[in-house]
Amino acid sequence: MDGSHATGSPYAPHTDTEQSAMLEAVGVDSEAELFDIPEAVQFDGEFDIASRSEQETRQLVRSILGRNDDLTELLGRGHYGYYVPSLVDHLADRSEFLTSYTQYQPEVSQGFLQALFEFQSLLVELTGLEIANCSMYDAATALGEAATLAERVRSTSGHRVLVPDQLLEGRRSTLENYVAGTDLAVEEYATADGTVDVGALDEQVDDEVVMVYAENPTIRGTIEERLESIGSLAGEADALFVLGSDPVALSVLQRPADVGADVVIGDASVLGLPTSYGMGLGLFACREEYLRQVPGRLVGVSEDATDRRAFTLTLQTREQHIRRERATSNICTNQAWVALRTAMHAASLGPNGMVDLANRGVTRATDLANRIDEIPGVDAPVHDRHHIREFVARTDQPATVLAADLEDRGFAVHVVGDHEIQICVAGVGDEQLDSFAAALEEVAR
Amino acid sequence: MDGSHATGSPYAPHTDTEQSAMLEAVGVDSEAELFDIPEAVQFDGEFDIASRSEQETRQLVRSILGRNDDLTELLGRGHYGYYVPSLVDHLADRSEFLTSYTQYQPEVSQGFLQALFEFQSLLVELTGLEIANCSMYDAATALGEAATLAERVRSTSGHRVLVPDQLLEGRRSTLENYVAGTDLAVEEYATADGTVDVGALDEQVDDEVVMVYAENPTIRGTIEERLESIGSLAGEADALFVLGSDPVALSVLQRPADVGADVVIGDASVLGLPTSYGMGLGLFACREEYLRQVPGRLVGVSEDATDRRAFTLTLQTREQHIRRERATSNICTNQAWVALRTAMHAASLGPNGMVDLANRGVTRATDLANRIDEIPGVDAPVHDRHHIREFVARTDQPATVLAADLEDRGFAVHVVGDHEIQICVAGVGDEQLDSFAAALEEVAR
Amino acid sequence: LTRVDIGDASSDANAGDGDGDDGASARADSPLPDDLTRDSLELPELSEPELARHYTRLSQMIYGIDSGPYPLGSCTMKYNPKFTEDVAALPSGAVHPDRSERSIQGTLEVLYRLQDYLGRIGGMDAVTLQPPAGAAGEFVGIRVAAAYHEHNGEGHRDEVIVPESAHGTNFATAALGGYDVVSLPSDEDGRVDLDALEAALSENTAALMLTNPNTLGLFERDIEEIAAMVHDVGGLLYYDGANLNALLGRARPGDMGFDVMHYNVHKTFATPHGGGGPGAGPVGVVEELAPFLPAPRVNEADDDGESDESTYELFDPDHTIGHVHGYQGNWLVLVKAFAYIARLGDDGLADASAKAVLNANYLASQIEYDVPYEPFHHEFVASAGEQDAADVAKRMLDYGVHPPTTKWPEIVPEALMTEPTEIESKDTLDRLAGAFNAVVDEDDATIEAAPDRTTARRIDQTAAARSPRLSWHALDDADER
Amino acid sequence: LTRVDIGDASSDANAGDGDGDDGASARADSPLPDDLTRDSLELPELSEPELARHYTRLSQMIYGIDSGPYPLGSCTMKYNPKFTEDVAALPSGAVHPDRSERSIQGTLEVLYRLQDYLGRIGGMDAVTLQPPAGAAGEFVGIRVAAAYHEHNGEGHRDEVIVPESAHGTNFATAALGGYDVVSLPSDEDGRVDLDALEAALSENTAALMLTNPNTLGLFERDIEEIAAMVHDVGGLLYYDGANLNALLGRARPGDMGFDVMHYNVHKTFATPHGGGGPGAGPVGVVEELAPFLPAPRVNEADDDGESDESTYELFDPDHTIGHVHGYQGNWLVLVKAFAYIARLGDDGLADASAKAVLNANYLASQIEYDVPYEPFHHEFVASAGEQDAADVAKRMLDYGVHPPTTKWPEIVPEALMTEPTEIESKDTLDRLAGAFNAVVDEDDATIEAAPDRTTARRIDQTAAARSPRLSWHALDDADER
Repeated sequence: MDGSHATGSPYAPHTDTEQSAMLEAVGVDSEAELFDIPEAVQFDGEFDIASRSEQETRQLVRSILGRNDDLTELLGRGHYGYYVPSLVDHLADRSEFLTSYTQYQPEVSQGFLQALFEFQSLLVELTGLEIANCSMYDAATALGEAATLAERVRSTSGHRVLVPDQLLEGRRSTLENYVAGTDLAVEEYATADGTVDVGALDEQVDDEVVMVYAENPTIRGTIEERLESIGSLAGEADALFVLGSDPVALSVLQRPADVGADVVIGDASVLGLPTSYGMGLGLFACREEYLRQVPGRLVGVSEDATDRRAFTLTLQTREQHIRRERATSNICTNQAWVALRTAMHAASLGPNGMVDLANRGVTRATDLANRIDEIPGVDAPVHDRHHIREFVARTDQPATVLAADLEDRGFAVHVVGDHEIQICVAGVGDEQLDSFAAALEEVAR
Repeated sequence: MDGSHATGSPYAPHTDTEQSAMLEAVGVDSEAELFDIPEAVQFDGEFDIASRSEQETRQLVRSILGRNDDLTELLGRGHYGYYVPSLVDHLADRSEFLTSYTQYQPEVSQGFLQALFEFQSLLVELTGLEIANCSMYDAATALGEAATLAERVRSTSGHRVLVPDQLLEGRRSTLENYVAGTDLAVEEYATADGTVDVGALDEQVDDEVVMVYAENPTIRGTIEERLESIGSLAGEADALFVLGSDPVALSVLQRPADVGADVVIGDASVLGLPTSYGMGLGLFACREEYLRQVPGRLVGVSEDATDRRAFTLTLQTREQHIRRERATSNICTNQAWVALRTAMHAASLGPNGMVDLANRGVTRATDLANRIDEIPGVDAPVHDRHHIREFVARTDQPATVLAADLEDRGFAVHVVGDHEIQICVAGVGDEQLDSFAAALEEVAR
Repeated sequence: LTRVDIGDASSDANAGDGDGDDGASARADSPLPDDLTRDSLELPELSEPELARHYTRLSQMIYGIDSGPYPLGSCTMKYNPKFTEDVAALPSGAVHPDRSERSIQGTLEVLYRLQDYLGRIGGMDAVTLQPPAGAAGEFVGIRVAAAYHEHNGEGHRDEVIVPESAHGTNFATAALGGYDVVSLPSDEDGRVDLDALEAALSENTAALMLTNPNTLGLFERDIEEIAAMVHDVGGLLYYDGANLNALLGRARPGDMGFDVMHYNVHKTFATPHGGGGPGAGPVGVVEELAPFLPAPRVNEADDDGESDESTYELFDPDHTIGHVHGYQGNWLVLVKAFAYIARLGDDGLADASAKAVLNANYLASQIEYDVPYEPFHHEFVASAGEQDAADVAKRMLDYGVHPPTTKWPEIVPEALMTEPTEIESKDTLDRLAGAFNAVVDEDDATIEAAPDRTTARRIDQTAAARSPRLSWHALDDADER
Repeated sequence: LTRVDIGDASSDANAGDGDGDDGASARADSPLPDDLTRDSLELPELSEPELARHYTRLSQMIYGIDSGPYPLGSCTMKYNPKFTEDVAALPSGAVHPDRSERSIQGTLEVLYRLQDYLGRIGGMDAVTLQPPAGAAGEFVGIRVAAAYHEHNGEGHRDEVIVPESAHGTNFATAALGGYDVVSLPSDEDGRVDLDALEAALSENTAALMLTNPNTLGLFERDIEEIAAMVHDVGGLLYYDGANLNALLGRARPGDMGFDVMHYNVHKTFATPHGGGGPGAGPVGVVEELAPFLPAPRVNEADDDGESDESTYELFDPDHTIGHVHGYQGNWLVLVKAFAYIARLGDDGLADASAKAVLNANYLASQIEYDVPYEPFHHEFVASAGEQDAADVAKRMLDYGVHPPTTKWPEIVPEALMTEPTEIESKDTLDRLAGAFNAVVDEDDATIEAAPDRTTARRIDQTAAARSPRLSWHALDDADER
C-alpha cells in the first residue's frame, strides 16, 4: 500500500525484520546472493519504468483511455455489445472465482467446477450436441481446433477444408495458422446474396473434403435457409459439418444437431462480456463420438469418498500436460472466467429472456433496415434474407466517406464494401437508433 | 431480470405456477384478498412512476449525474476527498458485508463483529480513550449525542454547553436540535486567529458549564496549541471536555487522552469514503467511566460454548430496543458499513501510512499557502498557525467573485468570508495544485 | 503491531506525495513541533494481500441476504439489487457538499426527483431526505411537530403517545425530543384500543406515533377514526414507515390521515443494510408542516427561459428546525433508493407489496407454530408457545436459515416475528418452513445447546456484558491480537 | 427447468425493447418462419435473488488466492491487485475492435505502451500482444520460427528440441506447428546436458524451447554456450516465459541470446487466472524476427506536427504470419498487465523477483522434505520420497493450504514443485511449512484417505473418466438437476 513499504513491490509483505530473519534462516546476507546468474548475462540496466502509486496508476490509465472517442457503436460482425446485467459483474468479480487457478484440486474447487459444468450444459442444450468443452479462446481459434479435430477423425485421405468466401479475415487467417502444421488446405466456397450458394458448394464437395464450415447467422447478419442441405452435402462426403453460431442466435435458430452439424464453434461471449476490443470466448461443441478427440477442458460428474456427487476435470489424458505432443490441442489456460460470465448472463435471462433477446434482434434489425431504406441514398437490407441483429446497406456515398461522416456525428458503423456499410442493433437503445437514423439522413445523399 | 417476468417486481421470483400454488395454500383467489384495508383509505391511483429495465435505469442515473460539473475540488471543512484504495471498495462490497443486518445473531455474524471490534480498537488507539462505539451517523450527530451524554453524567446543576464561534452551521444546528428536548443551552465562545481564545473561554467557564467543545484541527485547518489549557479549564469546572477530530489528524496530533479529553467525536469517514455529498461516519469515543451511558452499539469479546473467543454486541441494555424511552440514544441503524470501510482504509495504510498521510497534509498545505502567498491579490495563510490539509486565504477580490471565476476554470474552493477563501489539499494531486495555482494567479488580481 | 514514533520536524523528508518515501525512520518524523504531536502510534502493519485475505475470511463468517432467507420481522431484509451499487459508484456523483449549486445540478436533480417519488408513494406534500436513518427520521418528525406546536402557541403540549407494541425507537425518539411518553395498550384484536386512546389523548398531546400495518402485521382498520380523534385534540399523527412494504400501491399514509411519516429506504426500497447501516430516513409531511422541515431542501428553480432542462436549487423552509445532520444525509443510500424506485415503477412497487403479503401468508400457512393474530399482511407473529423464542431462533441457525425477530412484540408470548418479504421463492419458503417445523418438536435441551453448526457456537452474552472488553487494548493477553 | 416453445411469427408482440413484455406466450413467439427456428429451449428460469445466492454459494466452495497460500510451482499464483479490475472496467475502454483507429487512440496507446514495457523487460525488440494465452504465445513463436526459416529457404527444418522437464505445452505446441519433437534429457545437475544438446542439434533444428530458470528453479548457467550452439546450426532459441518472475531486473532473455519468447501475464504480471483463464501470452522477438509477427501490431504514427500527443496506428508486419486470434487477444487481461507494470515500475518489479526468490529459499529451508536440486530461484522441487506426491497434496488441503504442483518434473521422484511467490509473508510461509511438515510424518493410510476437511472429500477421478457425464443432460436422474 502507499507508504507502508519504503520501496519495492507494494504486494510483497516483508517488513525489514521479517526479511532479516528469512535471510538468516537461508544463510545469506542479501537476496542478491540467491541469484545464480553468470555475470555475463546479468542485467544491470534499468527498464526506465517509473513506479506509481495506485491512485496515480488509475489516473494514468483513465487519462490514456480517455482519448477514445465516445461513439455509439452500431457494430457487430462477430463481436457484440449486448447489455450485461450488473449481477454478472458483481458475482463474477467475487475473488474466489476471479483469483483461483485451474481446478487441479477439485476438492477445493467444487463451485467453479459446477459453474463450468452448467456452462457446458447450456451449450449442450443450445446446440443439441452431446459434448461441449469449457472454453476455447475465441471463435477463430475454435475454428482452428475444429479443423485439427477433423484431421484427426477423418476417415478419408482428403485434406480440403471448405470455408465461405465471406469468412472474417481474422478467422480465416487464424485457421490457416492452425492448419499450417498439418496436411490440410483451406479453400473458399461461394456465397450468394449473403448466404451459402449451395449449388456451387455441391460442385466443390468431393471425397477429398474433410470439413465444411458454415455460419448461421452469417457474418452479414443473414439467416441461412438451407442448413440441412449443407449438412447433407458434408455428410455424404464423410466430411465434418462445422457450424459457427453463438448463444443468442442459437436460442431461436435451427438447432445445429437437427441440421446435421458435427461440431459447433463460435463466440459465446456475446453473452457475458461487454465490448472488449475483440476479447471473446470460444464455444466448442461436438458429437459424442469425438469425445476422446475433443480439445480443451471438460468437467464431469463423479462421486467423492462419501458417495456424494462431485465435479472434476476429466479425460485429462487428452491434454498437453499429460499427453504432451500427442495431445488433442496445446491449449492450457483457456477462458474459464468468461465462460462463468456467459453462464451467469444466460441464467439471468432464462430461456424466455434468451428467446426474447434473439427475437428482438430479428425485429429490431428488420425494422431499422426498413426504416433507413426510406432514406434517400440508402438501400437496405442489401440481402433479401431474414436478418438477426445486423444487416448490410448499400449507400450512394462511398462507404468510407459515409462512415467517417457518421463518426463525426458520434456513430460507428462497419465498412464492408465500396458502397456497403453494415449496421448492428445489438445493445443499442431505441433513442440511439432514432438519432442514428437522423444522422444517416443528413449524410447519406 | 429483464424479460423473465411479465410484469411486477423484477426481484420477486414467483412464476405463475408457484403463485397459483401459494394462493391455493393460503385459500384465496388473489393477492388482493389478503389486504385488509378499509375501502375509504384504499389507494386506487397511480404514482405515475414508469418501470424501467436495469439498463435504462442505469442510463437514467448516469445521465442525470452527468449534469454535475467535473471540477477539481479543493474542498474540506469537515468532508474530505482522500483517495480510497481500490481494496476497500472490492472487499467492503462483498455481499456478506454489504447485505447483512445488525448482528443480533452473533453466531452467524462473527466476521462483521470482528471488523467492528477492530474499528473500535483503531479509535481507542487514536484517541487514547478506553471506549469507542461502532458508529454514529456523522460528526454533527455525534456532537449532539455528546451533549446528551454530558447532561446524563453531569454532576452539577448546570446547563451551559460551550462551542466555538466558528463551529460549522450544520454541526451547530444539529446540536441545537439534539438538546432541544433537554435543559441544555448552547453558547458560543470566541476564537482568535483561527484557534480557541483561551483567555476569553476562561472567563466564560463556570460551574454552570457542563460541556466544552473544541476541535483539533479547527474547521479552518489550524492546529490548536493550547488543548491542555482548555482541558484543564473544563476539568476544573467539572464539565466534559469534548474534542472534535478525525483519524487522519489523530495519527500525528496530540492524543486526546493526553490533553484531558473526556469524549472525542468527529467524522471518521475521512478514511474509507470518497467525497459523498456529506455522507459521513460519526466517531464517538469516551472515558471508561461513561461506559453505561454511551450511545450506539458496542462490540465486545466473549466465549462461545466451546470456550473459543467470540465477538458479540454487548451492553445492549443501553439501547432503545431494550430500554425504550430510557435508552442512551434513539439510534438504531448506524453507519456500520462505513466503519468497516474506515477500518479497511486505515489498515491498508498501516501506522506508517497514516502518519505519512497526516504529515503530508501539514507540509502540502503549508507549501501551497506559501506558494499562493506569492500571488498578487492573495495572502495566505490568514492565520499564523500550523495547518493541516487546509488553510484560509485573504483575497483582494470579493471571495464569491473569485470562487466563481475559479469554478469557471474548473476548481472549487470554499468562500468563508467576504474576502476569504479556504483551500484544502486532501486528495488533490501535485499537478492539479499546479494548475490551481496558475488559475488563481489569473483571477486573483 | 507496529509502533511508529512521531519525531521532530523534518519537512524535507516528508515533502513527497504518493510513493517513494525513503524509509521508515524518515516517515515517522513530523513536520510539526513536538508539543503538538503525539508520541507514537501502534497499529498492525499489513500488506494488501494479507488484508485481502483477512477481510475475505471475515466475510465468510457472515450470513447476508445472498446467503439465504432472512425473515427478520419489522426489519424487511430484501434482496439488494446489484446495479444500485453501480449507480452509487458513478464518479460523477462523488461531489463535495460545499460545491456551488450550479455545479451539482445532477446531484440536486436526483434528490429532487427522490423527494417527489417519496411524496407520491406516501401521499405526502413535502419531503426531506436529510435524516440518515429511520430513527433520525422519527426525530425529525418529533422536532417538526414540536416546532409546529410552538409556532402555534401550543408549546405546552408535552406528551407523545406510543402503542406498547411500537418499535423501541419511537419511545426513545419521543424522549430525546423532550416528551413524556404515554404508552398505549393494544386491544384484544392486537390493534389500537380506541377507548385507551381516548383516555390517553388530551390537550397535552403533541402526537401519536403509529405504524400501519402494526407490528403484528395487522392493518389498523380504525385509522380514520384514530386520525380524527388525534386531530380533534390538536395532536399530530406520525407514521412509522417500517412496515410500508406491506402497502405500496394499496394505501398511502397521507390518505389515512397521517401528518408526518418517515420512510426506511433500506426496508422498503431495498438499499443494503450494511451490517447495521447506513440507512436513510426521509420524512414526508403534509403541507401545513412543510415550513418546519430541516434545511436545506431541494426545489426546482424558476425557469430562466434559456434551457430545456429544469434547474434545481437549495432552499431553507420558512420555519425550519435547521439541521439534523451535518450535511444532507446519506447520499450513497439515497441514490440507490432512487434507482430502485425508478427501476420498479408503479407496477413493480405494487407487485412487491402483493408478493410480500402473499409470501407472509403462505409461509404462515406452512408452519406448525401458532399465529394468534390475523389477518396479517407482510409479516406475522407466531408464538413459540412453551419454547423459548430466542432458543428457537438459535436452533434455526443450525438448519441453515436466518431466524425471525424474537420476543417482540410482547403481546404474543415468545414471539417469532416473521417477515419473508417478496424476494423469497416458494421453494425457499418451504425450506424456511421446514426449519421452523424441525425445531417445533425439539426438546429444550437441544434448542438451548444450539447452534452447533455455525462459525461460533452459542455465545455467552452475559459474560460479555459483565466484564466488557471492547478493544484489543482491553484483552489481557497481548498475544491474542 | 422451463421449456419455451418457439412459435410462429408475431412481430408486433415482440417489437418492444427492454421491459414491458406482455406475457409468456407472446414472448415465445418468433418473428421468423417455423422452418428456420428450433422447436423449444429448455433451461432453468431463476430470479436475480436466486441467482445471487446460487453463485455466492458456488464461490464459497472455491479456494482462491485471497483464501491463502497457493504455491503451485510453475503456475506463479500471485496476488491480483484489486485496482487492476477498476482500470479494466473503465467504460472508456469498452470499444469494438472494428472501430476506426482515430477513434480509439486510447486503446492503441495502452497497447503500444505495453508492447514497449514488455520489450524492455524481456530485452526484446518487438512484441505482439495478440496471443490469448501462454500456449498461444508458444504457438506464435513456433509459427514465427517456421515463417522465418521458410523465408530464408530453410523450410526443411522440421525438428524442435524440448527438454524433458519442459511444460507439456512446449511439446504440444511444437507438434501443432507440424514439428517433430526431439526430447532433451537433463544432466545430473538438473540442467541442459550440453553433450545431449550437441547430439540433438542438426541442420534440421528449427528451434530449441527452453525456460530459464528451468522447472527445477535452476538457472541454466551455460545459457550463452547453449545459445551459441543453437545459433551455430541455424536454429532459433525460444524462451518460455513461465519462470520470468524469477529474473525481473536481474537478467533478460534477450541478453541471454534468446530470439523469441512469450510472457505469461497472469504469472509475471499478476493478472487473475480466473479459474482457468483468460490469460494473455504476448510474444517478444529480436529485430530479425519482427517482420514475421502476427498482424496487426501497434505503432506510433508519424508526427502530424499539429498535436503534442503521439498518435497510434495499426500495421501489418511485412512477412506477417497473420492472425492467431480473431481480433487482438484478451484486452481485459492486457490492460490489467499494463496497470500492474505501471504501478510497480523498475523498483517494484525487481523487488518482486527478489522476494519471490527469498520466499522460495526460506520456505525450502523450513520444510522436512528433501530438495535435491539447488541453487534454485523462485521455485524448488521437493521430493515426497516414499510417499505419493498426489496424496501428500490431497492431505495438505486438510491443513487449510493449497498444495504445490505434483509429480512433475519427473526428474525428481514424487515431485512437489513449490513456488510461493513474493506475496507471502514469513508467517504464511511458516504456516505452509507447517502443513508440509505435518504430512511428512503421516502414514499412507491417512494421506490416501485425505482430504476430509474440504467441501468435497477425495473425488473418484477414474470413475469420472470411465463413464463421462459432461452435462445435466447426461445425468440419469433428472431430479438431480
